[in-house]
Formats: sequence, structure tokens, C-alpha cells
Amino acid sequence: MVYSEKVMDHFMNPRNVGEIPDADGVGTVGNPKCGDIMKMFIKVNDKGIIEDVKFKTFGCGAAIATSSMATELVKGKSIEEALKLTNAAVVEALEGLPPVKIHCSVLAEEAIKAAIADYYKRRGIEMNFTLSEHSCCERECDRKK
Amino acid sequence: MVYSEKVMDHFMNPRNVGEIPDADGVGTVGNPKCGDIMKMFIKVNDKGIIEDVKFKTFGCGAAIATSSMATELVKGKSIEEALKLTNAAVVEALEGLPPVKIHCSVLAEEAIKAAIADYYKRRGIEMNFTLSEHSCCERECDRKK
Amino acid sequence: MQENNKRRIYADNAATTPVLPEVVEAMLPIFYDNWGNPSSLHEEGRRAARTLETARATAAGVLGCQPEELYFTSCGTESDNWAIKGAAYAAKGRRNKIITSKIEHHAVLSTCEALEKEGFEVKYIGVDQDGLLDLDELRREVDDKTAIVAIILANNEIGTIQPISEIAEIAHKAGALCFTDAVQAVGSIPVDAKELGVDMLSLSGHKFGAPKGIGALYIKKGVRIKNLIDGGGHERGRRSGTENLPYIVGLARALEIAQERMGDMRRVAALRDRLIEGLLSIPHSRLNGHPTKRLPGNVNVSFEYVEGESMVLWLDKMGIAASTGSACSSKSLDPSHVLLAIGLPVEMAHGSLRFSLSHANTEEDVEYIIAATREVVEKLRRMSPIYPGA
Amino acid sequence: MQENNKRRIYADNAATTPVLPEVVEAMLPIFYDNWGNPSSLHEEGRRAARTLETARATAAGVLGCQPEELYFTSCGTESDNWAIKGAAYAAKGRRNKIITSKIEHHAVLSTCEALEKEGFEVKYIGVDQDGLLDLDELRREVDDKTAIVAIILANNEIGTIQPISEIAEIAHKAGALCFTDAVQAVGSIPVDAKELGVDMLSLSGHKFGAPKGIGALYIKKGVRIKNLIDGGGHERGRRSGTENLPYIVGLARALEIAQERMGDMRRVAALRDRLIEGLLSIPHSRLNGHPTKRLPGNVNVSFEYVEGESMVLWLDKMGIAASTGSACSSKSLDPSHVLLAIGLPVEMAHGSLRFSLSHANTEEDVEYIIAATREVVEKLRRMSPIYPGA
Ligand SMILES: Cc1ncc(COP(=O)(O)O)c(C=O)c1O
Ligand SMILES: Cc1ncc(COP(=O)(O)O)c(C=O)c1O
Repeated sequence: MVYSEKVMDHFMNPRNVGEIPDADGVGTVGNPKCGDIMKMFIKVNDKGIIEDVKFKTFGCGAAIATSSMATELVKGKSIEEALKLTNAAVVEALEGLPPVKIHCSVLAEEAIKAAIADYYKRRGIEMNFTLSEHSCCERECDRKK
Repeated sequence: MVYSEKVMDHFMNPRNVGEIPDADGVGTVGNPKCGDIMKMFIKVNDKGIIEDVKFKTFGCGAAIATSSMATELVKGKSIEEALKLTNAAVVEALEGLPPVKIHCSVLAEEAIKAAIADYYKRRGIEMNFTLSEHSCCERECDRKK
Repeated sequence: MQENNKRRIYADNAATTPVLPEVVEAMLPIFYDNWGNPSSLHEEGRRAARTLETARATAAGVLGCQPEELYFTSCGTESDNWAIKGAAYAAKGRRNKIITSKIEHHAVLSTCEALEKEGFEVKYIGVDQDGLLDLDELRREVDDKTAIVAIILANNEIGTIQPISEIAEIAHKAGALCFTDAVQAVGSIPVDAKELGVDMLSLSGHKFGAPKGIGALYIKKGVRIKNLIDGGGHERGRRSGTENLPYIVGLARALEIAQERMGDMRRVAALRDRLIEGLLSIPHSRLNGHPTKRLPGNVNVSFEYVEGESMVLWLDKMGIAASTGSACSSKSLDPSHVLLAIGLPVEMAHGSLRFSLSHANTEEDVEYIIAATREVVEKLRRMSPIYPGA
Repeated sequence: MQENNKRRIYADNAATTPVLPEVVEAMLPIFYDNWGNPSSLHEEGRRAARTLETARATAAGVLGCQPEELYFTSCGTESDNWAIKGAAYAAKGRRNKIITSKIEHHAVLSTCEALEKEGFEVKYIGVDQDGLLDLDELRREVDDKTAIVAIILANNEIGTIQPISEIAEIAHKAGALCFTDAVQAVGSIPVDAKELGVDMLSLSGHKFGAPKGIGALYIKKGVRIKNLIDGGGHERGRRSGTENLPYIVGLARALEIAQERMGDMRRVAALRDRLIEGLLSIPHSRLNGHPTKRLPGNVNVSFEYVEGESMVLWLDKMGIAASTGSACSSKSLDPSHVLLAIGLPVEMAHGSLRFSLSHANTEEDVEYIIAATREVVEKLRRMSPIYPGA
């Protein structure tokens, strides 16, 4: 299993690590039993732009790298744009991921969405998207045939 | 499958190759279908001593070497002594034979006996030993389990 | 080896070992000169055949068995497959049960799972918190339907060494065969096939300085199992395929060297103990495997709140080659079945590191590993959303 | 190589080939430097993994297949076993018939015999006097109960090359898989897996300048067979066991070299034809195998009234390495099943010689072989009790 240089860069020098104490939205996905948890913090200004985003991740190299890349991809974007983030876009930006690690990119996408969902909830805005119900472990098993 | 030096010597420099035109006994054993035939010629003097012995053999290295060694072992011996020749003695004198080649020594023993049987027959002497009824091929199959 | 001239510490000898220069040296003349087919009648072939049997005798001498009891294979995995499938198929109809443990290598586990799918009954015996087999459970399970008891001699992840002689006795009482996967043991601890009393024993060259791609299976005289690989009748009709003479010679040489250096294993065990002590001084950590009945080079420690792969990658960057568990599990995301079997919570199983030391390691290596691991664990914990200290 | 400095001609390349110096050179850095386990996460492992996939791509390029369709094994015999047992077990219950020929290598024959004992029906298709498969018989036998048709691409004893594409078509019409043992073909004639249209194809490194102990099996994308060796999931889960990287690199290099030198095979074929002509000028001799559809290096001639082994031993003494048939049959006393299948009388089958030439042979070699063989045949006939000329 070989990571791309981009993955290694984002793993070794993750962007936006940390917490935002007065975040407007916080989302956590994953489960320590599955080996990865991502926690995302977003700060949204009154124009609906994600001004700041930070993460904390427990997980493998790909989990950390996808978290880092996902934050980079949504930073400075509007909430609407951020909601369009797909795991495929994260994988592409990282110049690929080993097949067994694709689920990490899914987790990163979901972590962003969970933070936005929390932001919507705090503002009382109705959600126009759904969060995945799967736990990471179930996804794992789905992937193996 | 590795032959001893002694086997190689008797194969490369076989002793007593040839025919004895006025032989007192001639014996042939084996079958071209089995890959080996030995033909032995003996010259017996009136004291019952095998004065000369020659062979012709179609067969593998071991067939030629055992023929050669068998002739050496009976040359100058009395008929009675020659009848005591065993395949084990041939194998021992050759410093061993690969397991799959032991049957060649049996064939050599039988070739000597067949020549003596012929000598007895020509003289009208009753035989005090029996010749093996097996063909070489049957022996082969017996050996494989 | 590295792009830069940074310090490099190889501490993953359970995954594989560097090929010993002496072993390469022993193999070179075979490549260049003695490349005949040992089955050929001519001088090239006979010469190869002589070399083959000399190597077999050397290897058998180290392993405490007769040369005719040693069969060369292509790897530890093949040996494991052959032993278990061979015994199962030979007993089919009469004895339909296979007994193994929950902490076997995948070479054994996957083989047993394949046989399970074919209708064999497989029982996976549990272990205690140190990784020692539950002998009472074994005694209860072994019966006159048991074809084979297959237990790993020394575990590849946690290093625990089983009482194999005792296990063999239990198997034999019920008329079952006993096989041990000694892949991690051979080269690290003295292994004498006869003394162990097993019917079969597998080993793999690359765990003790020979190349990857050569193994052997000891099969006690008189033990009949089915062939895994049929063909031209090499290895006394039991394992066909033209013999890999260079590696066979290399394996024999590596075994000799391992035997010569066995005394130095005490030093390796001291390094291991210091490494364990140092790592356990990092908070929220625990040792996996038996405290004393373990391979001299094996260290396996779990760190809470961090994940294994990211530790391995960071350590690699810092010049240390280590692993999360068995090398092959690098492709899998499941937590180690061995760590779960000793009762480790899943979260902790995800956060374990294995260091496997060899003769080549020094005290400085160990101190550097301790310092680097502390740094990495702290760095990762700082970014871990579940670390309570943050 | 020899004790004395006598002339030495190696003309037994079908048994095995010398390891090419370029191949040893390609392997040495792997032994010394790139000895990591390709499954390891760290730099040593990643580097090995990159080298592994580069080698796979190179080999696949030469063989005309995708890298993911090529699986490395420990030898031709393992590949043959895997292909046939794997296909048979995968089809068990649905398709219970295996079709092969009477002139397969023992790696295929013994495998089929083992499956026969387990209850599979095996049909051995005959060949004509030149060794070409009876396609009419094949058409009659292949049916919707046939799991696999396994036919050797180029025979190891008599060199006859089969029309494999046609055979594959016949198999596919009935929904059966088609496997070809290309062990003797690869390296000697162009072999393109896709063009041949087979589902599986086996090869072995030591037949074209790589060492003994490395082989491969091409498995067309989508073709499902059972594993022979289960374990840690190497080779995309289909052939476990830590990868033998030095030999894999060596095999890839040897394939490249064979491809580069393929043009020179015309010269080898000319040597072959001259050798055949020269040997047939010895009385009471006959050529075995097809006059034109044969491997460029293969010569197989029978001499009446003499036995093969003694000819080989004498030729060896005179500096020529040759064989009586397949190398492995040196341990057997049965006449070659291949020679019997082409209708040779048993007596003649006992008296056959195989020379297998390579790039390394010269015209002088060939003339020397002819002269030496004539001498040996005459010498042995003089002591043969069945030679009518005596
Ligand atoms: C046609 C054929 N198939 C299979 C094999 C077996 O190959 P290996 O010796 O690598 O097992 C050989 C040679 O020995 C062969 O000539
Ligand atoms: C305990 C154990 N058994 C079997 C194997 C498999 O050996 P190989 O890689 O030679 O197939 C290994 C190592 O990979 C091992 O550690």
C-alpha cells in the first residue's frame, strides 16, 4: 500500500489542525472501534462563507490526510459550495488513495457535512441534505465482498 | 540419481564385454521393452571352474556396470561358488546403486544363473536352483508401491 | 538505502530480515556456476544434486531431524497450507475436525477457513491475556475425530511462545497429528523438531537472513499427508517443481549462522526488555504478549488515543522501520485478531506498535526508538479528538 | 565447471538454463539493498512494493497481458497445479470433467491423476505421430460438463507446438476454461496471452535464464478459480506468501532479454535442423516430434538397439549435456509417456535422446554433438545383444 506524495504531505503537515473554541458548527463522525474519528469545526461569517475550519482526527495516514485536504477544499467557500464537496474530489485532490483507504475520504466528506448540519441546527435552518446513517465499520464490510 | 565412482568405472570401462563363440553356457535375461537385456557367455573347464565369462548388455549405466561386475565376481570361480552370487554382492562390490536401479543387479545375478542353467542343460545335469519367472517389468511394478 | 544519510533503524525483523551477506555469498556460486537441474543425469545435474543433499543435511542438522524428513517449499505460507490441507485431506472421512488457535498467522487461519467452507469442522482455541493457549479447552476439544492440531510456536505479533511439546502430547493421545508453525521461532530461539515432538513443523527463510521465497516443512518419518503440489516427483515425490537450489543453499547457510549466533539472543532479549520498559513509561500504554515467554526480539505495545498506521508512518519518517502487527495486515483495516484474542479492546488494538529487534540492533537504537515513539505518540495525541489530555 | 578444461557443450536447455549474468546483476541489488517486505508500510516495504509492481508491469508487457492478470508463483509446477486444481474445485458439482492430453508434463498429468482419484473425470486426448493433438477427439469430448481444457503449448520432450488458439475456441464454445502450460514455450517462441485466447497460461523462469524457483500464472481478468495457497492475501488475495522479489525482478529481466533475442531464434532453429539432419544420418534412427511445428531448440531422436541413459552418460563424459527426455524422468524407469503417445515402440522409446539448444550454442557445437553421438551409438551397439549389425 503506497500513498501518493500529496497524501504523505497532508499527513505529515496537516493543514488546519486544531479546534475552534467559538465554532459555529462542530461535527464528529467515525468510531474509535473502527480506527478513525474525525471532528470538524467551522466558523461561518454572515455571508455564509466558511471563514475558518479546523479538525482533529484519530486515524490512519489517509484519515489525517483526507481531513486536512477536506478542510482546505472548503475553506473560504460558501456553505452551498462546501455541501457539494464529494469524497471523489478529496481523493482527486490527494492524487489518489489506495482502494482500502477510500472510506477515509467518505468519512472526511461526511465530517464536513456533519459540521454544516450542526451549523444549520444551531441557526434553526432546515437541512436540504441527509447525513449517512452508516457507521464506518458497516461501510467497511460493505466494501468487502 | 548419482552413481558411485565404481559404477561409473564399470560402465565406462566394462570388463569382459563380448561373446564367447564356443561358450559352454549362454543365458539371456530381460526384455527390450523393459529397457534392459543381458546376455552372458561362460566357458567352464573340466574342474567346473568358470575360466572365462563375457557379456553383452543393452541397458542403462547400471545394467552395464552390474553385468561387468557380475562377470568379474564369477570369473575363476567354481560353478557352485558362482551360484552363490547374489544381487546384494554385486551392489556391494559396486559401492551401492540408486534404489531405482537395484533391479539391474537382480538381472545380473539372474543372467549368470541363466548361463549356468544352460551349461547344466547342455551337460544334462539336473538343476539344483530355480530361475526367476518374473520379467523385468513385473519386478519394476512390484517395487513401486 | 535512504535518500538522505539520516539514521536508519530497522526494527521490523518479524516482517522480514535483510538477506545476510554471508547468505548472498553462499548463493552466488550457485547462480553463476552450479545452475544445473538436480534431476539431470549429466555432470551439471549431478553436481547440483550433491549440493542439494548437502544443504538438506546441514539444515536438518540444525533443526534436529533427518535429512529425509525435511522438504523444501516456496515459503512459510506454502508449508502451512501443505501441512494442514495435506493432513485434512488425508484424514477425510475418518477424522473431520481441525483444531487451531485464535492467534494463528493468516497462512494458517485462511487455510482453516478454506477447509471450513469445504465441510471440515474447525475449532479455534482461545488464549489468555498473555497469549498462552487454553490447554483445558484444547483437552476438551481434541477427540478421535480430530485430524490435526495446528498451533503456532511463537506468535508473529505478540511473540508469545507456546508449550508445544505439551500440546503435541494432548494431540497424540487422541491419535491426532500435531503441526506447529515455527516460522517466527526458527532463527530466534532453538527449535529441535524431535524434542518438540510434533509431526510437522513449518519455517520460512526470510525470517532469519535467507531470502523471501524459500521455506521448508519438516514431516516426521511415517507421517502421511496429501501432496499440495503434484508433478515430476521432486522432494521424494511429495513436493514437485524443479528445486530452488540457490535459496536452499542460502536457507541452510542462514540456519547455520542463526545457530552460531543463538548465544547473542540473550543480548537481543535485554534490548527488548529495555525497549518495553521505555515504551511503557509513555502514559496510557500497555504491553501485549507474555512478559517472559516471548521471542527475544518481540515488543508489542498499545498506545491509547492514537492509531497504529499513523505512528508507523511517522516513525518511518524519523528513521525507524516498525509495524502495526503482522506485515500482511497492512492491507487490511480490521484490528488484529491476535490482539482481540488476548482481550484488548478494539480501540486499543488499533493503537498498537510492533518492534522486532535483531542482532543488528544496539542500545542506542533502542533509546532512539523510545524517544521517537514518545514524540510521535504525543504529536498524534495532540491532534486526536478522543485524547482526554488535550 | 568441469574438473578439467575439456570442451563442454550444454545442450539440455529444456531441463534448465544457466542463469543469465544480466539476471544475476538485476537481482543483486535486491538481495543487498531492496530486501524489504512489499507489504510493510515503511520505506523499506514501499520501495520493495514499487519494485514489485514495476517488474510485474515489465513481465506483463512481454506476455501481452495486464499486470493485474499476472500472478507470481514458485515454479511452473505450482502454476500448473493451481490452474487445474483451482478451476476444477471452482467448478465442482457443476462441471466435473477435465480434458487434457497424453503428452502433458508430469506437473499437469500428476495433477489430473490426483483429481481423478478425488472423483473428477479426466479425459486424456491423443496425438498423431508428430505429437499434434487430435482436434476431432477434442471436439467430441468437450461438453457442458467440462470445467477445463489443459493442453501443453510446446512439448518439453519432442518440442511439438499445438494450435492453442483453435483449442481455446473449442473449449470456449462449450463454456469450458482453457489453460495452456507454456513453460517450454515462453522464452523460445513469442507468446502473447491475449492473442492465444486462453484463460490461463503457466510459465517458469528457469527455462529462459531466470533461476529455478520462480514461475507465474496468467489468469485472464474475470476468470475465477480457487486458491491453491491461502494466507495473508498477497498477489491480490490469490497467492499468499511473502513475495520473492529478487526472482520476480530476475524473471522480468529474463523475459525482456528473451524478447530482445527472439530474432536470434532463427539461427537456433537452423542449428536444430542441422543437428537433426546429422543425427538422422546415423543408421536405425528416427526423429520424434513434428518436423516443422517444433520449438527452435528441440531435437529428439531415437536410436534403435541402444538405451538412452547410457548414451547420456557417455555424451556427458565426452563433454555434452543432453537428456533422455524430461529431466524428472531421470528418476523413473518407465519409457516416456510422450514417446509412447506418438506411437513409438517401447524399445525405441528407451533409446531416445533429447538435445535442447539455446542462443549459446554454435555450429561447431552441433558438429561435435553429431560426431560424438555417432561414436557413442556405435560403441553401445557393439555391446548390445540385440544389435543385428553386430
Ligand atoms: C512443460 C513443462 N511444464 C512444467 C514444468 C515444471 O516447471 P518447474 O520445474 O518450474 O516446476 C516443466 C519443466 O520442468 C515443463 O517443461
Ligand atoms: C507465523 C508466520 N507464519 C507464516 C508466515 C508466512 O511466511 P511466508 O511469508 O514465507 O509465506 C509468517 C510470515 O509472513 C509468519 O510470521
